[in-house]
Amino acid sequence: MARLKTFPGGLHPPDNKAWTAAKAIEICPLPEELIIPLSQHIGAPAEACVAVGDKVKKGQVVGRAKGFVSVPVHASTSGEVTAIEPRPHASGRNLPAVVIAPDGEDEWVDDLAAADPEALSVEEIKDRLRDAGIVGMGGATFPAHVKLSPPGEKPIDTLILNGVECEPYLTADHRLMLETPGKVRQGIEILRKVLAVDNIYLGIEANKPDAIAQMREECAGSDIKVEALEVKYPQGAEKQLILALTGREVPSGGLPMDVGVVVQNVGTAAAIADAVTLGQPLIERICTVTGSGVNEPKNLRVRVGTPLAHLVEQCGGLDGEPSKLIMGGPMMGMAQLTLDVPATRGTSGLLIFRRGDIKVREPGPCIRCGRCVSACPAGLLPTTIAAYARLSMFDETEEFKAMDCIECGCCSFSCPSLIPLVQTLRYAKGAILEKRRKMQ
Amino acid sequence: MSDQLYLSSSPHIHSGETTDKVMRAVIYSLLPACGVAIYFFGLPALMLLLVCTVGAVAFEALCAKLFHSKLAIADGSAALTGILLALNLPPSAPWWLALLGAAIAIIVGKQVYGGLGYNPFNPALVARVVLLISFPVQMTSWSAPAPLGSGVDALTTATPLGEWKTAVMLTGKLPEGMASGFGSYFVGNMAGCIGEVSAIALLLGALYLFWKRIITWQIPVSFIGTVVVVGGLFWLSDATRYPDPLFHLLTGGLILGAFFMATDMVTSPVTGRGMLVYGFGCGLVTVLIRLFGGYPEGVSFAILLMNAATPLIDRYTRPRVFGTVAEVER
Amino acid sequence: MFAAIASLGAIGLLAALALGFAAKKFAVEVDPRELAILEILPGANCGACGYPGCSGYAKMVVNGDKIAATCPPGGAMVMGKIANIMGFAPVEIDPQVAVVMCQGDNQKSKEKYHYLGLADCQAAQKVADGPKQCPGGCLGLGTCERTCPFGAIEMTEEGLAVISRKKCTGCGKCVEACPRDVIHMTPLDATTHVLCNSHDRGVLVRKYCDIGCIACQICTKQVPDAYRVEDSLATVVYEYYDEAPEAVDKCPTKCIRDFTEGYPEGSSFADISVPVKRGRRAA
Amino acid sequence: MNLAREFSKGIWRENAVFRLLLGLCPTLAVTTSAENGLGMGLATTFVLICSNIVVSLLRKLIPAKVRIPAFIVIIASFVTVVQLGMEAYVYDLYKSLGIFIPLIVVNCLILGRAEAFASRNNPLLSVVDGIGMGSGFTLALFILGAVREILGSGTLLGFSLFGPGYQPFLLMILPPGAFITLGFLLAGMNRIDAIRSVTRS
Repeated sequence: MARLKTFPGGLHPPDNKAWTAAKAIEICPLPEELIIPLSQHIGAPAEACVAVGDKVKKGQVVGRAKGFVSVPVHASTSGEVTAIEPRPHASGRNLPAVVIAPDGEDEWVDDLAAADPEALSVEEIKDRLRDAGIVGMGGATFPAHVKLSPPGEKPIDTLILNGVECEPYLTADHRLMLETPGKVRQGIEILRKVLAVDNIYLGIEANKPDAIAQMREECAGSDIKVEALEVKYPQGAEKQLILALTGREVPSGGLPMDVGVVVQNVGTAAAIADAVTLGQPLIERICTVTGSGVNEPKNLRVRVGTPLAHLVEQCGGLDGEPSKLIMGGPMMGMAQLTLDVPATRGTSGLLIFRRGDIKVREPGPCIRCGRCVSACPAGLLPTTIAAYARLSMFDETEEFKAMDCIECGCCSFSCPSLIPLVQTLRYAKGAILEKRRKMQ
Repeated sequence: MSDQLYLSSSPHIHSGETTDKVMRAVIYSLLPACGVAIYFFGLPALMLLLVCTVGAVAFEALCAKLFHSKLAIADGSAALTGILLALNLPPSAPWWLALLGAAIAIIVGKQVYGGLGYNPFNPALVARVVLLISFPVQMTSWSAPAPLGSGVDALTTATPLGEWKTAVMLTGKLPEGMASGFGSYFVGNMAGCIGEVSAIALLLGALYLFWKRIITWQIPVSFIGTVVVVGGLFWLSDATRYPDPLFHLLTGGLILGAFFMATDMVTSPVTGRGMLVYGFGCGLVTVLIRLFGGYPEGVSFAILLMNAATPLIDRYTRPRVFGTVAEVER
Repeated sequence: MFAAIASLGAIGLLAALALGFAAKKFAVEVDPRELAILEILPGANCGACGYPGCSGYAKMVVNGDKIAATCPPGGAMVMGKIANIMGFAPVEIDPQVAVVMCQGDNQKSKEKYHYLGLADCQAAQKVADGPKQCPGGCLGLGTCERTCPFGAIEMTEEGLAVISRKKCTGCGKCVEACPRDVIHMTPLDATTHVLCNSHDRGVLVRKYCDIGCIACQICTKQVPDAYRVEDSLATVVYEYYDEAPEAVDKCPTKCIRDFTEGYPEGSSFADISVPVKRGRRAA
Repeated sequence: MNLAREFSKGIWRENAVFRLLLGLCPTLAVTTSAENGLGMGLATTFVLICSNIVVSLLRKLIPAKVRIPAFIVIIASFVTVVQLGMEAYVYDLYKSLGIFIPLIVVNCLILGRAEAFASRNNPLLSVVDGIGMGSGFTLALFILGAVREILGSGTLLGFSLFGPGYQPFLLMILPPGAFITLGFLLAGMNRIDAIRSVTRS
């Protein structure tokens, strides 16, 4: 057998996907209250355009986009707006959100415009994507219409669909590809049209043979190359995925479009299919609820705005006392303060660790074992950069290319001295950006 | 509820590999060598092991108290240093030598630099070399192995390398019958430091370290490879004067040094390429000292010299940063 | 004897000629005032003047037609000397010191969550806005301590920054470094402060801190001039600081502290006499 | 009193070896025994005192721009005197100190005192400064030499201390021993200072 494609560096955290990999997606019932944050994407937050007491329908815009790098947010069921106020948000702060009390009817807005993607122009498709609030669903939540509008001097010749899902525990994309391969395929064809490319890859980690088989079958006869990739974290990181599939290396400080590539998550592709063909905005997504602190781990189809506590309830409640709540995967997700936080468009998973699973140990001195160096997919010297950062020598951290850190977490994961390397690098990156801002 | 929760920046999981586990694994890997040492050299070896280990831990604790730093003997690094030092002493070394060595290793070799992770030189080797220079008589009087129960009294003899060196110094020729006895060298039936005599016990430990992924192949392979190749070249050039590569390999502290001392994480380079360069340097200096230096054995000096070069090697073997054309030179 | 004198004399003569030639040929003009000023300056290169280091400041003073910025660490004495050298009128400066407006150490103030990670306030602040329930309280991870170029800040055993009024020069570096804006610059003469930085309502403050300002207004009623309560937090109006001590005993949460009688040795306000370094900042 | 302060600073507060780290070349090289250390220290002290006097007397005559060459000439003259004197009266010591006697010329301590003190102060103060600095230097070299001799040879000033059973710690009389001893003495001195500053405050 030929060696599977991959990238240098990286490591193999225990994936723990077996808990949910075989569980079919269940539809999460309506909660008592939906909290729809106005900031669910990278870029300017949306602006509320409904008032308290208004009746809204499913799919209705409740927050208008502000600026180009921004998308509207929509009601994810029909009901009444009960409040527009700061609510707990995944960032750990209280941020403005539109709170909706569902009426149980779950009635779509009237003006959903189904369309045939073949008949639409590229610009019409992009408008639909923006209006539907499509953002990258792998976790970065970057507005899709922006990503699909590269500047003219950066020609795009390759489209990559990211079905890698290298984060441990998560199986949302896996189930999506398994259960609705047609939607993914449809989304790919729309993306093909928008970008006018014929060189299309779909990368899936080799630990999902059923999904690979399913997608190969779906794409049989087309020129879409469904590739099995070596199981290694962070295989799904954009730059690492591009290198593995195309052999191209995104230059330091550059973006995928610099090498003529656009990467989209398979979940995004499915959402694009719904948005363009049915006119449905992005109001729900698949989310893996898992971890030792959940009684019955599941894959759920979740409406945007559903409080995390409601998801846990659907999964048989908490198993024991939780000690850590993580939105997203364990390597790059964000720790949460409370289960009152709502799921958003980027919530690919909810991971709960039970008390006792988190061991608290003091970091020790670096013993220069080099594990972070060999694990770093960006080719950095994390321990050296962190040492400089602790001494506030940020010029040196910049020289050692701290800005090329992709924050994948491999260094912290592997550090035997338990030094919070990624956090230190992130800190250094913040300081470098601050310095650059001051220079201008 | 939230005040009971832990929050941190990502990642939220860890490999579980910790410094004390690494140290413990290295200690386990040395147990076969310790066992063979006690078997061949009897109670003196046991005494050396005990004095060095207990001494190193005690001095570590003393330093922690003096410097008001956190007591870190639980990480096992001090005990490891003690064991490595003991394995680097001749069986006839007196107890005070071992104790002094432990003090030098921990205080001069490690704590004055700031403790674990900050020492530029391998502490056990610092101690060995200081002792070797200061007490040449005690450090180079070797007793032949007297296996437990053999009833043989310890006999003073020379190490194979020493024997060779003396012969070459005196006659310019290899001693008679030197090529024999490799089998007993392999199990450890020869004169030498208590830990360096048994290649098979050391290799067993090294295998364990590879299996545990504590050490990688680069340093041992390039170190031993260089010694074999360079030593072999000299042998080919004049087989009557220079010993053959197998002799280089099995005698002296090469195997102990290449697998356990040179691979010390703190004092060796962090990148794979750097490790290759470092191992090559160690090997080259070892052969040069063995063949042309004043001392019969050069492994310790070679490793210490390359320890000093480690920051330099690290600087010039930085990994290529993703997305950059060439490595960044400073 | 003669040979010794002659040879030494001849060599001396030759060398003297070479030196004389070099001194004429390679002479470099340096404004002696710049060096003189540099000698007076504290030399901490703290940047509080807004120029890159002390030499940058000295250059500015010598090249400018007036002193455009003051040197806060140097204080009135240094400014007076500089004015003397330059022949300018002395620049008036108000001596200031930094004060940590918080007494909520980890005994008195409640945690929001257990923080794991880099022991640095700025890094901790990025994890859900810091591990303290109080949004303005001192996080106690010592970023200011590491930033202070004069070693004037120490962390107490209980995790609170304490600024020595003796060592503080008012450079303001810590104010910049603190992610929660707990450290304020205050006039050196002012000896009474409301040591709280929480703008939350009193009910909330009571829940998470034993020693926070609950904006009960008692102090303003007592001495209307000297206190102002704004946005649920009382502050001393420093123009009237001499009246402020009258309200100290009336404060129900004891968050107003007065040290007219003198400050505790070596520290600013906290009730801790000898600050002890914590071991866990090793990382 | 001023004179007493100028004298005592050289012993502890501004000790040339342990505080200013000046004149390290002879400090490290010749202190293999207490006797060598003492001899070197006294020779240096003599040169230091003499050069301080002369520099101080001539301080108003020497132009600022050529003061360094002038100082060197003065110092070199006295060093040559010392060298000839030692060769005549203490030949054994002269031999064991070897090249390091002429090297006193470039001892930073002497040039440093000429530049920093003698060229700015009157002859009386300069003499006191020279005696103080020289005593501090001599003391430091003696201690360093004594420690190294005791550990490295088991003797002090040639007298055996531990009897014939003592195993000499050879490293201490080799060059690395000088660095290690100096390091520990420096650390000890800092430690004493730290304890004194704590008890004072």
